[in-house]
Amino acid sequence: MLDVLYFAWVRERIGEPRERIETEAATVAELVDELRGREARYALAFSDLSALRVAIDQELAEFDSPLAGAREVAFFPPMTGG
Amino acid sequence: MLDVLYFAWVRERIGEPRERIETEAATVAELVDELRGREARYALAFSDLSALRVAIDQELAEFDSPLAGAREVAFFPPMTGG
Amino acid sequence: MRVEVQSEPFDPATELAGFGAKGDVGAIVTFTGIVRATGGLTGMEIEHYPSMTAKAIEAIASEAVARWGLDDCLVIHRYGVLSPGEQIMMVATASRHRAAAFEAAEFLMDYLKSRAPFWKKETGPDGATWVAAKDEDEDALSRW
Amino acid sequence: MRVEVQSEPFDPATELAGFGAKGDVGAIVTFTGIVRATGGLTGMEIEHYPSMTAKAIEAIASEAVARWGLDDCLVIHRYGVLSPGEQIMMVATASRHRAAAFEAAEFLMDYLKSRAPFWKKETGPDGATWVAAKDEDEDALSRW
Repeated sequence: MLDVLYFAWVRERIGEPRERIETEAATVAELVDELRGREARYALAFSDLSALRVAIDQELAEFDSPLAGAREVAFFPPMTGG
Repeated sequence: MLDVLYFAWVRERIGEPRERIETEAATVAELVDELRGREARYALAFSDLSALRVAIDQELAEFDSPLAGAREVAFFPPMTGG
Repeated sequence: MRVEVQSEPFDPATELAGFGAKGDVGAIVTFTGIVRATGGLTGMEIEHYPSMTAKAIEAIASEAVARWGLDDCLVIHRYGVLSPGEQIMMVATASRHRAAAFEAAEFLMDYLKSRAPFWKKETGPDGATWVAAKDEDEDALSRW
Repeated sequence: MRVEVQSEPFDPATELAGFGAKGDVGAIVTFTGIVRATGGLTGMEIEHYPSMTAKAIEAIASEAVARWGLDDCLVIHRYGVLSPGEQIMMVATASRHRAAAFEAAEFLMDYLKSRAPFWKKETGPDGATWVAAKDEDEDALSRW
């Protein structure tokens, strides 16, 4: 089981801030493909990966990063702090 | 008549912070030559012009700057503000 | 080193009391970011990733401390609803020399902008919109 | 824009009250310079050229305001006898964007260092010596 979190407009498109997902995905990209296949709102949220960033267990990661051992994955747009 | 001011170690070598000088010097460099000829303490203070800066009427100037119309000339080492 | 992530306003003078008092500090640089009223902006909401935010900022601040040998480093960043004129965040750096204090503060700002998990949403005459990251913000990281 | 040349200590928080409150300011940068105790330094005396000092600083600050379109600019510089840990001077810049605020503050510091008529004399275990200007301080001006 994986906690999947969404922030900013990704959260708004998905319609919820977090969910628990049962997945066998080996990488972030495989997880994204699974999610895209679920419903239109996921396909919309993940339509352009270049506009997205991902963190695994609160550390920035890449879309080809492995998910082995991960407890939490978060998707969000490029950060705008400062 | 010209007010001539000295700061920092230039002041210490000359032995006074300011004096009024009657001079016909056309440039700062000519004034320096006049002063050097006066006494050893001036020769010492002005021995290395590359270690000195000059201001005419409170504006930074050069040693070849003309003195026409000047009321105040100041000699000092490179500044160390900040 | 101190990192604060909070919704409440902060008072820079209070936060800076005693900052850089240890060590042989010759230079303190501070940066304060303020909500602008540009284009009729009436409000800003900052979302963040609570379990990641402090950790990400601490990593950035630790790198600044190590790289520039800072004597002290402070980062405060707010989230939640803010109005124009309000302070969003501040950083402070204390060092022996001014170049290090300036560079470290700029480094912190560049990294907080693109690597700390905050997202700004602005409310203005045309409704609410997420602030887009700028290519130049990402490019700014390459100088470090 | 405000320039103060004084022998008295100053309180940065008091001096910055209301700073950058006008205009559409998004970024405030401050720099504070402090007397260090390096090498057993026990005191510092700063001499200046009273009739030139404020004028020279105002010219430098005006150039910074014009060049970076600053919304506000503050320079405070002390002279006289100071002890380790005391604040020597501060600059503050207010701008819409952070790059301008940082650059203008660094410009001010570089110019105040080499173009404002102050001379520092340090007292330490070997007596009192005039601080020598560094070539790098002069070189720093060439980047502007």
